[in-house]
Amino acid sequence: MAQLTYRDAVARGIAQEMRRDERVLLVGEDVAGAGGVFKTTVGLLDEFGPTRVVDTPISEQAILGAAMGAAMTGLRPVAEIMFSDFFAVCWDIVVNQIAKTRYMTGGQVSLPLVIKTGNGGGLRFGAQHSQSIENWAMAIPGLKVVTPSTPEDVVGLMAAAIRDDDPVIFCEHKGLYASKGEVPDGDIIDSLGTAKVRRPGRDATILSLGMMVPRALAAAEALAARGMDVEVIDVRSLVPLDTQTILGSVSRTGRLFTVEENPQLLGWGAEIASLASDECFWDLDGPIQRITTPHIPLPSADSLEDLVMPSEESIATTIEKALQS
Amino acid sequence: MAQLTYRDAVARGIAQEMRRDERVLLVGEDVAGAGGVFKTTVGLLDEFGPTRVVDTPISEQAILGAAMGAAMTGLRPVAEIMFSDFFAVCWDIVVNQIAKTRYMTGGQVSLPLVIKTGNGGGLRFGAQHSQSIENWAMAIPGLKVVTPSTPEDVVGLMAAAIRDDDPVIFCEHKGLYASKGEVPDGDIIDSLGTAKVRRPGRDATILSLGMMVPRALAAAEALAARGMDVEVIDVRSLVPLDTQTILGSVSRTGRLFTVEENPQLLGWGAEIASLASDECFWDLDGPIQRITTPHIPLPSADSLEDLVMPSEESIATTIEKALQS
Amino acid sequence: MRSPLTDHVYGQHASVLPPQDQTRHDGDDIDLAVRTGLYRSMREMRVFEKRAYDLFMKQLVKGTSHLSLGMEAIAAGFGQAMRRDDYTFATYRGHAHTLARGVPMTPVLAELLGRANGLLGGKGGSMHLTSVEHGMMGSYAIIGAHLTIANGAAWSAQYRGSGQVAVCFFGDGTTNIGAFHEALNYAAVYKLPVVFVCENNMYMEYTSIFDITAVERPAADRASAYGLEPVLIDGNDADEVYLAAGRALDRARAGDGPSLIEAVTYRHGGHSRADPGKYRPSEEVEAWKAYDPLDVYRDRLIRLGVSADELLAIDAEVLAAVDTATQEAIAGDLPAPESAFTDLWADGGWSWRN
Amino acid sequence: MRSPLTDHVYGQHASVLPPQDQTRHDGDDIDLAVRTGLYRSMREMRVFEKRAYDLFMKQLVKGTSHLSLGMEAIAAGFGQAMRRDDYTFATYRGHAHTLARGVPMTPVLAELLGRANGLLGGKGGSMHLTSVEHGMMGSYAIIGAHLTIANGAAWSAQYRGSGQVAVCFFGDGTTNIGAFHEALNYAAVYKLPVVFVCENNMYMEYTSIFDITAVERPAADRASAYGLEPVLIDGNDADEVYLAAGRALDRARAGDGPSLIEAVTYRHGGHSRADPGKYRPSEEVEAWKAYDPLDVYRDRLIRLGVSADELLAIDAEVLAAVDTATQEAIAGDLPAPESAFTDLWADGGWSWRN
Ligand SMILES: Cc1ncc(C[n+]2csc(CCOP(=O)(O)OP(=O)(O)O)c2C)c(N)n1
Ligand SMILES: Cc1ncc(C[n+]2csc(CCOP(=O)(O)OP(=O)(O)O)c2C)c(N)n1
Ligand SMILES: [Mg+2]
Ligand SMILES: [Mg+2]
Repeated sequence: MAQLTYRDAVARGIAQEMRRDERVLLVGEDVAGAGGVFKTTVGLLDEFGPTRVVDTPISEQAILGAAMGAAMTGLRPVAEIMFSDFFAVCWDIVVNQIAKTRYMTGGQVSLPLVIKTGNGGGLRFGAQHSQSIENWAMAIPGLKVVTPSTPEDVVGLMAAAIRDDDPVIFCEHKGLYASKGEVPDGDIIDSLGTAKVRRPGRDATILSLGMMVPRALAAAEALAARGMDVEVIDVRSLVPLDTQTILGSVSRTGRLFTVEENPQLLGWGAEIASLASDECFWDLDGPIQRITTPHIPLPSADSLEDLVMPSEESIATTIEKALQS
Repeated sequence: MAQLTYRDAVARGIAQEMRRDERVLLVGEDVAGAGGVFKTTVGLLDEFGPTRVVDTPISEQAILGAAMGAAMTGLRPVAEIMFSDFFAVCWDIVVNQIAKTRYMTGGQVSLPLVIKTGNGGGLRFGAQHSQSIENWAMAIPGLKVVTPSTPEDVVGLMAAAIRDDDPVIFCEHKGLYASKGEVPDGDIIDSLGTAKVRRPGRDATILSLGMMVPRALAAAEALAARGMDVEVIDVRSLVPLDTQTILGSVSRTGRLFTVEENPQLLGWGAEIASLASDECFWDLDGPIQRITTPHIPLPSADSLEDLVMPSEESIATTIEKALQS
Repeated sequence: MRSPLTDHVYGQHASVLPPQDQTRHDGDDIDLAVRTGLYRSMREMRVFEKRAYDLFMKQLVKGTSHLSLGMEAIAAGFGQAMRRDDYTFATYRGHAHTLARGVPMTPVLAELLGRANGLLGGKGGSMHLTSVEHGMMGSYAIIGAHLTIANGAAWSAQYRGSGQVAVCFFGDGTTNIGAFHEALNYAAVYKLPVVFVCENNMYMEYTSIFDITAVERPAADRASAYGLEPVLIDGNDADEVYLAAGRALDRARAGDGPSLIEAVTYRHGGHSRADPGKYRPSEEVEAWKAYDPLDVYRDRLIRLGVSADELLAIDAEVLAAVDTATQEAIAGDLPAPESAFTDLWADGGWSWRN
Repeated sequence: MRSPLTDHVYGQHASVLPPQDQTRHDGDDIDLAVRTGLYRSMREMRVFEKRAYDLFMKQLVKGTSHLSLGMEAIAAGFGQAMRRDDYTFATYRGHAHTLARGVPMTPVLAELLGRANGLLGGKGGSMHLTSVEHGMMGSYAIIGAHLTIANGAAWSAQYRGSGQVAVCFFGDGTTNIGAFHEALNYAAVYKLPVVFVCENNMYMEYTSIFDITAVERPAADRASAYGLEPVLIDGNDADEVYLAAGRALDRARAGDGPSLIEAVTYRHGGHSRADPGKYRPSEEVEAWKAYDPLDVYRDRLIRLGVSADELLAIDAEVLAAVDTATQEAIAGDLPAPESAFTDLWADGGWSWRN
């Protein structure tokens, strides 16, 4: 058991799988020599050498195309898209090629690949380097999408993603890279498609993801001090979605709140809200409420960025108001 | 008053505005000499000449970048992305540049531009040429998004989009191009952000968009014959969203169904369902149900494509079952 | 009228005419067996696609479809030169490239008809023909993407040391999209065993390539931007293609990196099913129809001593094969409804939830 | 060690050293007033950016930031050569280009500090500096996009017949992304009045451009792919830049279309705030620091008879201006909370519903 940063956990998860399986390669901008601009791939070049850890030109389409072609022909590449915002320059390869090819070819082509990416806000990087794009990927049939919130989950979900025979979008939250947590020794293999109850509770269900998980937990503690016992679920995996854990909780508590970092319209919570309003309708005791960034780009100034993203306070206040009305 | 096809209505709407305002230009692949691959821009080259109607290389990023730069500097371009699936090759220009620039620059930059595109399925074009991508755009703050369902709306919404000082994604449904409708003579100027009740009803609200509108209407007629009086709303504009019309209807009828052509996860209906489950919670008499294409890419074979898209029958059956349970 | 070598003045698109001398390659050192193979292969493509066109007219082929009538020499030349385990990456205009790899006609035609016995079970259609077991790694319908994907297959071959080469076909219009540039640079940097083949038929959909491209030769004039030699070949002469293919494949297999070949050709028909192709000057169309790769090749074989009977026998065999495929395709069942819900994921299913 | 003209062997990245002779441009026909203007402009950039760096260290500048210390001659040379109403398109490394257009220092620095008196009211930050009234049409943080957007401004100028030119700055690493290729071809096809300026500082973020590019000169070696002349200049000599800028701007204004200029330079520091820049050989860094564009230029002005006092006076004025800007920026209020909800739409608001 060791204390590890979220950032180091990324490299550990990849190294664990590269040691086991020489078909696993890593490719991306500055991932080799520099160990990644977020230092999430430090040490991999040294351990696995330049044929398995490859620095590339600034050519996101070429990077993901290379990952796809390699996956089609027997390898299991991990590709990095440095900031998730840059998916926009290679979205075709992701949504039209990688996501659809197995289906379109009647199952002839396997695409065991992982695209890891630095996602999310809070670092004052401005509107083009701070987006939470899980929802972009969730909307596309054929992509699996995970967002870990702890170092242990990073290792285990990375391993699960690499071992999975389908393409996985692996969203690392930039705002969590410096965070630390206990990580057990030895290999860790988690499962895609599983949510985790981080804090059990009876009065309401809060769904959260990525950097919103610690905020939701802190809000839950604040609410507990005010007599409200809320359950906090770390959704972790948007596709596959653990509807059993999620909707089971909603049915038990009768109230659903989502805490989403993304701009409101069509954040992941919209889908879960719509599911709950269908499948848990008779169990609901009150409106479903989503706590999101308003539907605006993220401003760069620290004071403004903090203002618009869901915070411990805004989460607690919204839920308290809702539960008491 | 004349019968016009949806396809001809596109050219008419653009021509109406090009006549009025010489800052309006049209640019895209095969839009000039060929009149568009879907024949939606026939006659414009002849009337307005090659400096205002421009054929381009296959360079979607360059096309939209040109539109953006022109809009920033005093023009009002209309750009075509031939199939909406191709947004994936130029998504950066749309979501990171066009959508965010006014906000990021503190309002210094205006982007009065329209991106028109052939959207949707039903033509057996397969998974890479049949997508309904309204939800991709709706998720991005800074984009307006409209999808007309009738020739008259095409003309009026095109005019409104061109006159609007913000970027508008104008989704033309490929499956409706050949459809006909009465269109009044003279200039037509509609309003963005307005839904239309296509058929009033008391028992439930059906929201539909694009090619799903005629199907929802047909289903409503079938349901009427079976004693169920459902209201059919043509959402038309996803951003801005006419929540007054939509949620007002839901509050009145107590039941909400969406009919969406897109794959399920994070289709536009998810957002509206989540809004209704919050704001109309106490008015709802039963679960909110979404009728969508399942979360799969569209298959190309006619029999399979017909099977997976919402049809008059599947809509009517789902609603009947829900209302009677 | 001008040859591919004259300068282009933008906005003044003039016709490019085919070469005059059809005997140039008579003396090339190519086995006669290979040569009859080339002929047979082109014949298959031709008859198959004409049949597909007829079936369109009868509304049996659904959706869209893009024929390469007139462009067969490129697919055939590469098909004969490639190793069995090499990889092909093609576009929506991929019927010929699929047949060139030995994929049987029935499943290809059945796919066009949307039948259960289609190559992709009816889920891909004409624009996505793929047969992994034949090295046919897919037909891609969004311009540019597959150049980057071909790189990936080449990277994999390089890493595995398999000696395989990825061959990627695309059109003239494709040279102006960003992915082309990224793919070429990427391939050159890592010396990937990939051959990029630009089938320059001088039109994107309905627009002349000369009107929307900054250079005269859309691929060859870009080669130096990637440190590559320009290679411009006659794409209507199967022998010229076959030899150029061999050189590029050898180079790739030797570890010397990618090639970019521009093969000048012409499509006899419109861009796709919907297009009568009227935007092209009729004398241009006529000149190129007169330089039909099948005629060029038939005449050469005759000059080289192959008997007319032997060629007629091939023609008859091909026709019979296409007839059989037609019957089998038409007799195919519609896909089972459940098949719409298979093979999104590796577990065979489509479920996104538990 | 090699000069920009020697060949590169991939995987063996060697240092590129600056030219030796600093007197080459002494005799150029440039007004002394322009020359002192060039000096002043570079000095402003230098002192401003050093101050920004100090404020980082004091945690007053938030987020990230990319300095162009060592690269000032390019921004200054173009800034002096451009017409008042020409358009600048820059990258996240855009402080110098913003100042070059006459944008006052206070709002620029205040923007870096996230203050209400910032150029963008605190909503854009260091990577998005924009001042439309000064022709500074934006700083763009996603590689490649702004080349296509600059085309649009040039298209608009061409259509309006305004005689304006769009000048677009970007780095060496940017030449490998797809948008570069699309933008260059597009500009050439329509003969747009746009000047593309590659600031080749020989590194993308932390990777040498030589290791991931198929040609030796990332921009100049690509010019012919767009029918353009290769233009390779010394980006550390403000006179060379100024003259090259003038030629390209004239060409664009004359209707002769785009230019692609590769200006070789070097950044003194790391890629961004987070980067100590340790991946570069120290002798390379030292050699380039010794070829500092400010020193080069100061020495030249002295040789041309400008007195040391005059230069010191400029230095003092610049320092005073930076000091004032620092005070004003630090004194700036935090943005009003409501301002987060303004200017998404042309109506000034952000509402997506009624
Ligand atoms: C990104 C993208 N843009 C546009 C299209 C529409 N489109 C399909 S084929 C085609 C023309 C391609 O021309 P070329 O590369 O010369 O190939 P050809 O069809 O002549 O074989 C176009 C524009 C597309 N499929 N993908
Ligand atoms: C599409 C995209 N990919 C990657 C990045 C991350 N990134 C920011 S700057 C940079 C290096 C750019 O190098 P160059 O073009 O040489 O400009 P320089 O920073 O040297 O001025 C990279 C890779 C980005 N911003 N956008
Ligand atoms: Mg072509
Ligand atoms: Mg650089």
